[in-house]
Amino acid sequence: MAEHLRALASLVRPGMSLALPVDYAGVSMAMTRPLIRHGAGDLHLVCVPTGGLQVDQLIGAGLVRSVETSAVSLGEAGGAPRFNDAVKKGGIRVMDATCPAIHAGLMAAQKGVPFMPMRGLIGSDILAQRADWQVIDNPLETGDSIAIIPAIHPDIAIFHVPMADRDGNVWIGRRRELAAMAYAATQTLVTVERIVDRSLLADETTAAGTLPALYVDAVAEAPRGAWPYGLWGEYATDTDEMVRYATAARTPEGFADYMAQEVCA
Amino acid sequence: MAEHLRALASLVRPGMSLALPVDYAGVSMAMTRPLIRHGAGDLHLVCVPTGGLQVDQLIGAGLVRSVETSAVSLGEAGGAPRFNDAVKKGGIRVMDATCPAIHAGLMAAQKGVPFMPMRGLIGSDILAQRADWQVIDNPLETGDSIAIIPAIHPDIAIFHVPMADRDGNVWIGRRRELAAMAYAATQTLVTVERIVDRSLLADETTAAGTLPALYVDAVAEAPRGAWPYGLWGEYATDTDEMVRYATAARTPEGFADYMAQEVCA
Amino acid sequence: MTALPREILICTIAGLLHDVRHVAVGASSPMPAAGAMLRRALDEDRRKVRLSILGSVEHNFFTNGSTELFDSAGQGRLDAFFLGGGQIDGMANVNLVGVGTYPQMSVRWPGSFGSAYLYFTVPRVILFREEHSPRVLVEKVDFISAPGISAPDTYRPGGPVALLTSKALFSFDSQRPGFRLESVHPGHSLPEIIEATGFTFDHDDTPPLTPEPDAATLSMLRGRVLDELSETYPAFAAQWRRDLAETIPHGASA
Amino acid sequence: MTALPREILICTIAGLLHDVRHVAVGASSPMPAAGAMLRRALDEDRRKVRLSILGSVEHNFFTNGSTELFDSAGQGRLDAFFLGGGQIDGMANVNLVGVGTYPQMSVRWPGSFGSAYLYFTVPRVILFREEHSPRVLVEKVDFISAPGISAPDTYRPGGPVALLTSKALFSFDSQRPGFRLESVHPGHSLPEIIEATGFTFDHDDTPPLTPEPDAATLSMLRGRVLDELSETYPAFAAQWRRDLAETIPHGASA
Repeated sequence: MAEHLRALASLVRPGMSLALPVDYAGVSMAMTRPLIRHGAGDLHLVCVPTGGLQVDQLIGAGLVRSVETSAVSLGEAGGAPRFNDAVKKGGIRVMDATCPAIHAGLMAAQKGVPFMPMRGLIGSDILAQRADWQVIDNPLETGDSIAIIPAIHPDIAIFHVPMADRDGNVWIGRRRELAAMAYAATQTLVTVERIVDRSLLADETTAAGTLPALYVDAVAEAPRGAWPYGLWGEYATDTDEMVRYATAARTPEGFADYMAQEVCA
Repeated sequence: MAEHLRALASLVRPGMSLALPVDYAGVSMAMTRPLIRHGAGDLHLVCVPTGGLQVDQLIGAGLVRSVETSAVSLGEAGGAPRFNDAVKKGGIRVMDATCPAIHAGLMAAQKGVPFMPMRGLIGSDILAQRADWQVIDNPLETGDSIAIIPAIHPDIAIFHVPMADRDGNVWIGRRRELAAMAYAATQTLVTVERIVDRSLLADETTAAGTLPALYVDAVAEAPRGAWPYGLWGEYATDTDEMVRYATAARTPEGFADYMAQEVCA
Repeated sequence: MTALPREILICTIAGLLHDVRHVAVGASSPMPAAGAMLRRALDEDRRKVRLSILGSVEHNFFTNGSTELFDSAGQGRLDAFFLGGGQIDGMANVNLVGVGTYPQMSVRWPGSFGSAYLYFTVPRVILFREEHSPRVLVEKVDFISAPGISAPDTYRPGGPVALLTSKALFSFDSQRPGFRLESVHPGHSLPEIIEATGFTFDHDDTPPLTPEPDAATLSMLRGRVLDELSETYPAFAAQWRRDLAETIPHGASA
Repeated sequence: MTALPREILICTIAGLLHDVRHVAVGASSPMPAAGAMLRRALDEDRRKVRLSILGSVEHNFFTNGSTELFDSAGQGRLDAFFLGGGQIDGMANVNLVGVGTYPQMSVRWPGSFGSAYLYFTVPRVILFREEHSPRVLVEKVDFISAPGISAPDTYRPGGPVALLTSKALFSFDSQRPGFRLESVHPGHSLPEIIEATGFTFDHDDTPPLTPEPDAATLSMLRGRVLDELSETYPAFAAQWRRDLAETIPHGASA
C-alpha cells in the first residue's frame, strides 16, 4: 500500500497546482506524508472550496508557494497553525476567495470556457485584492455590473472516497465537488477504502454516484485514508487527533515532531 | 392515478414555458394526454436538449406557441410529423439551438447568473438567427470572441423517473439533466413508476442519485409512465408503437384519431 | 419558568426566522441551529421549514456537492442564513479574514467562506455574534469579506436584516444605512451597549427589553428542540442540560 | 475473402480513428459504431479506446447527464466524433436543419443537435454520409448548423478532417480550405464522383482505390465486432449476417 501511495505522490512535480477537497468531502490524508516525503515543492494549492489539516501540513512542510482558498481552518479544533504562521510571516501567498467563486472557476474549466460570471463579490476586498478577477457590464442588461471568475485548471486533483472498481471507476456518492475537481484537473489521483470486484457502472444505482475512469489517472487502496478526518458513510472525524495536531503544530518544532511520528489510524 | 395526473396538469397555465427532457432521460408521456385535456395553450417548450413524441403531440394538439430545441425527431421512427408540418406552415416559432447551449442556459439559471459563456456557435446560422444570444470579446484575452447564452428560466419542468419517496424526494440516477431542469424551473412536476416507503436520502447510495424535495412541487404515480418511450433501468422503448404513431400522425386527421384512442401501455 | 440567556437568544432567532421556507446554518453554529429547529417545530402544522446545516451529514439534504447551497441561494430558494464575523462595522460590513493590513495581517482568521456571495443573495441574513465588544463591533472593518450595502448597479436581492449579540438585538436599514437598537436583553442596559459598541446606532431613549419566551415555547425548546440538537451538537446540548438542572428548582415542572 | 462495401467503410472509419483515446458516436449510427469497435479491438493490446454511444445505456459510461459529452469535449477529453448532415458543402459547412429559406423551410430536418459545439471542440470530426449525391453534397448549404472553418479570432481546436461516403473518402484542409479526394471505393470511378458531388474538390488524375481490409482485420470484424454491435444495433447486425451468408460461398471459411 505504501508503495502505491508513493507512486501516486511521484506524479506531483515541483510548481504544480493541486486541487484538494473540503474537510468533509473526502480528504486523502493518506497521501499527505507520501507527498511530503516525495518533496515536490513550490506547489499552488486550490482548496475546494476551503482547506484544513492537509493544507496546513503541506504548508508546514514548506512545499507550498501559494493557496487559493475561501478559508483554512481545523474546524472544531481551531485555526490552522502553520497556515496562520505562514500568512503572518509572508511565507505563502494567499489568494483569498469565496466558496462559490472557486466552484465557478472549476465549472469554467469543466465547460471549457475561459470564465464564469458570478453574482456577489462587488464591493468586497476579496474582489479588490484579486487582480485576476474582473467586473464587466452585463452585456444583456444596461446598468448591471457582474464579476467574472477565470477558469481554474489544476494540474492534479487528489481525494479519498469509499471505493473504486477494477476498471478505475470511483464512487463519489453525492460529493459531486469531487467530480468537478476531476473534470477540471489534468490528472486525478484517488485513494479509496477498498477496491471492489463488481463494476460500479453495471447498475444504475451505483452508477449514479460514480466518477468514470475517463477522469481518473491512478487509484490506490488506503483504508481509513481520510483519518483523522471522517469519511461520509464510513467513519467519523477523530476530534482528539485533530486537537492533538492543533496543539502540537503551534510551533514549527512541535509540527516537525508530530509529522515525524509514525501514523496509526 | 388519472386524477393525480389531472391535478398536476392543472398547474400549467396558458403562456407558460415547460422544460421537457430528451427521449432517453425520462419523458413523462403519462402527462401528455392530461396536459392536452387540461388545454392550457400558448405554451413555450424548452427541449432539454432535444424533443420527440411528447413535443410532437403537444404541437399536434395546438397547445404550442414556440419551441426552443436542438432537434425534434422520433428517433428510429423518423421525423416528427406534427412538428415538421407546423414548421412548414409557420404555425410555431422554432428557436433553433444546439444541445450544450440549452444546457448552458439552464446552468445560468441554476447558478443565478444572467448568462453563461459558450464556445462554438460563431459562424453558424443558429447563432445568426438567435437575437437573444450575443457574441462578446473575452474580457480576459484580446482577440478572442465568445458567445453568451442567457439564462433559461422555465416555469415548469416535467419528467418521469423510476421512484419517489413519501417526502417527495425523487430518484434521477445518473440523468442529472433532470436535476438541472428542476434547479432552473420555478416548479417541477414528476411522475414515477412507484412510490417507495423508505427515504431515498437515508443512505448514501440512493442519495447520490436523488433530487431533493426542495425542488419538487408535485409527484404522481404513473406505472409505465414513459411509454412508448423506455425508462432507463426499467423498460425499453416500444418501437412498434413509435412507428404506429409516426405513420398515423402524418396527417392532422390521423393524429386526431391516434390521440382519441384509449391508451394502454 | 425563567429562560436562560441562551434560550432568549434562541427564541429571538426563531422570531427573526418567521415565515422562512428554507434556512441554512453554518458549521459550528449551535444557537442558530437551535433557533431554526425551534422555528420548524413552531410552524409544523402550518408549513414545512427546511433546515440545512453545512458540513452535517444528517441535516443536509443536498445531493450536488458543496456547490448546491450557493446554487440554491442563487435560485432564490434560500430565505435565511447566519453570518458571524471577527469584525462587524456600522455599515454591516463583515470581516472574516483578519486584523491589520492585508495580506500580512497581525491576526489571521480562516477566511471569508461563502459570505461574499450569500450576503448578496439571501434575503434575510442574520448577523450573529455572541461577543459584544468594541473589538468585534468596530467603526470600520480592516478587511471587507462582504459589504453590508451595495451601489444601485449591483444585483443585491439579499443582505443583513439584524444583528444579534449576547447583549442586544439590532435591525439594519440598508436605505439609511445603519443599525437600530431594537431591544436590550434582560440584565443589560443602553449605556452598557453604547459603551460596548464601536459604531453609532439609532435607538429609543428607553429601548424595549428583549421578550422572554412564553411557557409553551420554552417547553418545546427544552423538549423536542434540545433532543434534536443533541444529535448534531452533543456537547452544547449536554452543557445546556446541565445548566438547566442547576437553574430550575427541584420539583418544578420542566 | 471479399469485403462487403459496408465492411470497407467500417474499416476505413477504423483507419481514420488511429490513435484515438475516446470516440463518441451519435444515436442511430451503426457503421461509425462498428468502426470504433473495430478500432478498440485492433488496439486492445496497446491501449484503451473508450467508446461512447449517445442514447445507449450499455455503451455510455457518462454519469452526469447529457451535458457530460459536451463538457468532456470542452475539456479536450474527446478525440473524435462523427457528424452527418442533410447537406454538406465544399467548405465543410454542415446543415442539419432543412432545405429552403429559414425558418419556414420546405423540408425540415430534426435540427442541429450538438454539431454547433462539437464541430469546434473535437479535434477529429469525421463527416459520414452514405448518400453521395448532388442533393447532399452541395455547393453551399441552405443553413449552416455548424461551419467548416472559422476566423482566426474564434477558438477552434476542432473541426472536420475527413468526409466518407458510399463512393469515396475525402480529406479536408482547413487552410486551403477545401476537400481533397483521397481514395475511391471499389466499384466507383472519378468521373462518377465528380458527377455526384455538388462542390469542386482536389484530386489526383488517377486517385487510389480505397484499400480493402486484410484477412485478419476482416475476421475480427465479422467475429468480435459483429457480436458487440448486435447488442446495440440488432437489426443492422442481422442484415449484415444475412448478406454475409449470401455472399460467402458455402464451405468457405469466414
